[in-house]
Amino acid sequence: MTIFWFSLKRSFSNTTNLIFLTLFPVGAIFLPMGEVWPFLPYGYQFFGIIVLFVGIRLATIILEDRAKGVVKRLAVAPVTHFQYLTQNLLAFSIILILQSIIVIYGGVLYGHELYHPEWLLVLFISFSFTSLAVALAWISLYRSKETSFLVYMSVIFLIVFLGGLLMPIEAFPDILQRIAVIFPTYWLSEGIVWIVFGNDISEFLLINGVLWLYTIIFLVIGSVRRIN
Amino acid sequence: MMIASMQGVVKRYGSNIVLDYVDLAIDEGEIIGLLGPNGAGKTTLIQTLTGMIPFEKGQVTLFGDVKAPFSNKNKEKIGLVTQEITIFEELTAKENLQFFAGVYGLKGEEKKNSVQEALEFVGLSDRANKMPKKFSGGMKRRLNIACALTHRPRFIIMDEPTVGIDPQSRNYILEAVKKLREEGTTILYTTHYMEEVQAIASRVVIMDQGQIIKEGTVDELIKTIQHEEKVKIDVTDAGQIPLNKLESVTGVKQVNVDGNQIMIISEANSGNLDRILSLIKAHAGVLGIQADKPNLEDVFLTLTGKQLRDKVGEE
Amino acid sequence: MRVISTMKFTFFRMVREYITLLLLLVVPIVLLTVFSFVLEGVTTETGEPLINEQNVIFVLVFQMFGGALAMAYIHTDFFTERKQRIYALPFNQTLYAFSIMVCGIVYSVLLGIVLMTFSEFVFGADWGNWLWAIYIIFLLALLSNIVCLIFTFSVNNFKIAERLSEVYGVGFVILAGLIFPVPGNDFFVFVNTYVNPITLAADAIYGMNQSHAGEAWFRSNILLIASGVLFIVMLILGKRKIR
Amino acid sequence: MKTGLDANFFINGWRFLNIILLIHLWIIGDSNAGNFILILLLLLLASLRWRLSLPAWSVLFDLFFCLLYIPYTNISHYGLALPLFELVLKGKWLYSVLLFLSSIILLSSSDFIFWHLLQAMLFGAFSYFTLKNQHVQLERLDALRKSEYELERLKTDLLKANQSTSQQARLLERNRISRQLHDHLGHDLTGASLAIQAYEHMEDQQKAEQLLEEVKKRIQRSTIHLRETVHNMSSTVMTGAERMEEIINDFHQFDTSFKKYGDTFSVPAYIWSLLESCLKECLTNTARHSNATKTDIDLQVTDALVRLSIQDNGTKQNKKTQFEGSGLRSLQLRTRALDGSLSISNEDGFLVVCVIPLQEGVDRD
Repeated sequence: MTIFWFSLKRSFSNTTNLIFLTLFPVGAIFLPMGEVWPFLPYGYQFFGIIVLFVGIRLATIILEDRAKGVVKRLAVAPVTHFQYLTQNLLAFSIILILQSIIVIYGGVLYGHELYHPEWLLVLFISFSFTSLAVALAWISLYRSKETSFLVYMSVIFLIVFLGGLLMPIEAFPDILQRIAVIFPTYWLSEGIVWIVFGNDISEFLLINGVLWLYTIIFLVIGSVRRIN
Repeated sequence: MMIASMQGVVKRYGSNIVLDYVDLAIDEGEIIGLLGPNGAGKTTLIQTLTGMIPFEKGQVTLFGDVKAPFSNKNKEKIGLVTQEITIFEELTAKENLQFFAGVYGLKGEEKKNSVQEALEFVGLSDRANKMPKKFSGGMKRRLNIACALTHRPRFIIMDEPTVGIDPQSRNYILEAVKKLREEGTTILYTTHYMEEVQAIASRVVIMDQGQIIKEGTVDELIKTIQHEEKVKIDVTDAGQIPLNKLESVTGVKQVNVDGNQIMIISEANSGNLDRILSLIKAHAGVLGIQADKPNLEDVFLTLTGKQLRDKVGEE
Repeated sequence: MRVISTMKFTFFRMVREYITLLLLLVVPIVLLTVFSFVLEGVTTETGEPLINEQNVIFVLVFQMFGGALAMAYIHTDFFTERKQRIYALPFNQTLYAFSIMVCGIVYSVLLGIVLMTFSEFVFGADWGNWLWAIYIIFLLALLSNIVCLIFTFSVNNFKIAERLSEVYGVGFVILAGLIFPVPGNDFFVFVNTYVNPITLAADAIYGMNQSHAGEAWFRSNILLIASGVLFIVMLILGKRKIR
Repeated sequence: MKTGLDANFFINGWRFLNIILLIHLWIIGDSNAGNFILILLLLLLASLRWRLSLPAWSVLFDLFFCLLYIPYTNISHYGLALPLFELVLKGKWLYSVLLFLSSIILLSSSDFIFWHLLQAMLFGAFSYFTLKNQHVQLERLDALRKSEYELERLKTDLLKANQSTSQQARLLERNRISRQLHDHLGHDLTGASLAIQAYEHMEDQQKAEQLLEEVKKRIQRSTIHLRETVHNMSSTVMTGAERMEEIINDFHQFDTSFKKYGDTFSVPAYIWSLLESCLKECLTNTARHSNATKTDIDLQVTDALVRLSIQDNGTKQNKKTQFEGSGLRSLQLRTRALDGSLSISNEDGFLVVCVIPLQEGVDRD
């Protein structure tokens, strides 16, 4: 479990990361409520964006290991690549889960109307894993930390927008409404709509199931070991 | 005892053959200097030998284990010092070592001691709790080496451990390697610095174009390949000396003048120094004579016509 | 003028930063396309197409980040190892720093013009008087460059200066209510009417379009005066850092 | 590292293109969110196949998912192309044909699906054979090189045997020469030398004259004998360094300079033949493929080795024409058979260095 503990330590040792990991989620709690849309306070509607950002920030630790050649060392050490990945991902997911808990619990304390906070937490945790997996797959394409981060920011904006987190999906032209389903963010916004209006639990489970399916697909794609 | 061996190993990237039926055997206690120009396949050899990358054909044996050479049990006995500085900048020196000790399965008291020992070994005990960000290049290199030592490996592979550092740190590292040798550790060492290999290697393996083209001890290699002698003569007034006469002395291949120093290259064993000196003395005073012994650099040049050094400039 | 001969190369350096080109040109074009696609046919209360407004705001938003390039160059040329080389050169260092800033502004404005042309001809956004629009884009680029350089000169850690410049851009984007509506209280109204460069610039362009020339000049002059004041601040701060 | 385009690139490309096709169909078709899950499941299997090599029976999963969705959406009909492709790719002809026929017959699908499935099978078969050929080809190349190396070893042994034979022959020849010299010259010269000694002590003038005449005759005879012996022994063909010089002088396409150092006579004949072909190869190579105007040839012989270096001043040439099109590779093997090395570099002009060690004490005594 050495890799796990050190991964936690490294995630917190950098100031920018600290801001991303603590200030942003806390700030999200205090964002106001929208008038007609979204149905949850802005902070909760946009929490998915923060999760995506945090996901890439954390995943760049793996990219850094690769760029610096630490993976070479680990390839020679008595640990498998699978152990390395799982321990890192475990550390990252714990951070993301803690964040989700803080945001939900803080919101409840603050007095936001969150309808089903417990289900919202489940949804956020599912999406956290999806975000990690997407980030992992994303960094497997890059060698430079800066480039991968900057380009990912633009991509985040697009998928968040097209997935219907920034604007109600009903306002989109028909074809874009259909295309939106392809993005994992669509399922997050669907999940949020369910939290507010839904009552059939199987629908919610389906939404989470899809998020998990995405997680597994992107994990498979991102799990490649690259030495050079 | 045989520590590691490769038999007929073939490695291909696409249609490029990087290792072409390579045979290599490393015995316990040996220090092997692996030399070769850029793209000779040195790094690939190391990567296949440690199981980092798969290979197409052949067999690798580690610690006599033919069936599963890359099992965790065997990996625990290997230490790799990478060419790049592969340490965590955001962790202190000590934490870096703890990380690798932990990955190698050390625990509790044993871990603490071995980390301490590794720090002392590379002379970083007084900086144990400092961030490597603030370290000089040489100190980073030393930490880079220490990270491969915490688990006390029997076989250490060093891929260019002294690239781009100050002479002092380099000496420190060389001394450390010598210490390791005395403890009976087997070492595979790649570098461009011939002096280093000459100073520490018990055997030299020269690679070119994916094949091992020559191996032997430093002395053996130099002896077999020696084909010219270099003499530098400091004189009072080089301008007075008739160079064409010098060039026509039997055995002389080349005469160069640099200021008041004359460099003469002649065939091996030509025994013409007397004649050269008397010729020079007739025209100018001789201040000093210096005969350059051939070194591994010359061996390399003789074998391949390529300089080993030009790679350093690129880095 | 020896410094002038270097400007060509500073400009080359900027043009060849593909990642900046990607972020400041390709990404806005993609986003503009997506937005225009989504908002096709949607109109504001006054009956004007919403894309008009959106496109103008978009191009202006990206000008807010235009200072990053000059900032990075001043940093590498004056605060890293390269510093010694630059100081050893027989030219006026202050002027050289100034030339980098000018290049940054010109480059940023050029990108802005490309985006403007793109949105006008491809999506039919109405920019009104082009010269006026370019003047406003220039003011925004100027301000962004000055602010970024102030950060560079006043904060020792360049990483933090970079983050601050991002806060400047993103912060005003949020204040302008572009991501989510901001509360309509006096404070926010004041900020968005007199302080926020994005809304100032956007209002200046709309004002000219709707022939409220006085209003438009007033907004643009706020930007100009702010740039002037901050320029003096920048000079004072810069004097301490650059000989 | 340069990597040729791999067949696997196209196979994975086909897989993901198919997923994109399904997504496209889904968007223009029913676009029911539930049916999208089928596409995700198929995507999962495709990415698993991209990263790991799954066994053939894993197509059961694809099949199962597609069958599951058949009542709901006709995307699953198109989705059948994926398991079909994988089956053919693994060479399971029977199953694939069964799957193809059953899906055509049972699903009574459109013509378009028929052609889609057919192309999946065709591309699968194509990939199967490509991969197989690629594998066979590489195996063959490896085997070829291996046997080459074994041949080399054999050749080295043969050469060693050859060497000792030539050594024997040389000793015999030397014996013959010494005997011949002894027989023909020794007798006369000894006689002459004795006669001269006697002549010094001779007092009788006439006898002395006679003796001197005798000496003269004997020396004349031995001179003739010597000339005859030498003439009989020396070969008429040029060898060694002379031969190399001749080759070089025959070349007029560009300037050449030839320098030799050391005792070229100590190099045995079998090495000369290699050096000669190396020289010829390089010169023709330069003449044919390079824009060089000058070639420097440098031959050095020391106690321990022979080193031939050939350097031209051509600007960088096309690597292909050099390494693959030339006989240098075979020369490299031949040098290695002699325990030597031949290295090629084209960083600064074209440079070939051939080094062959001389066995001490065997060839020179």
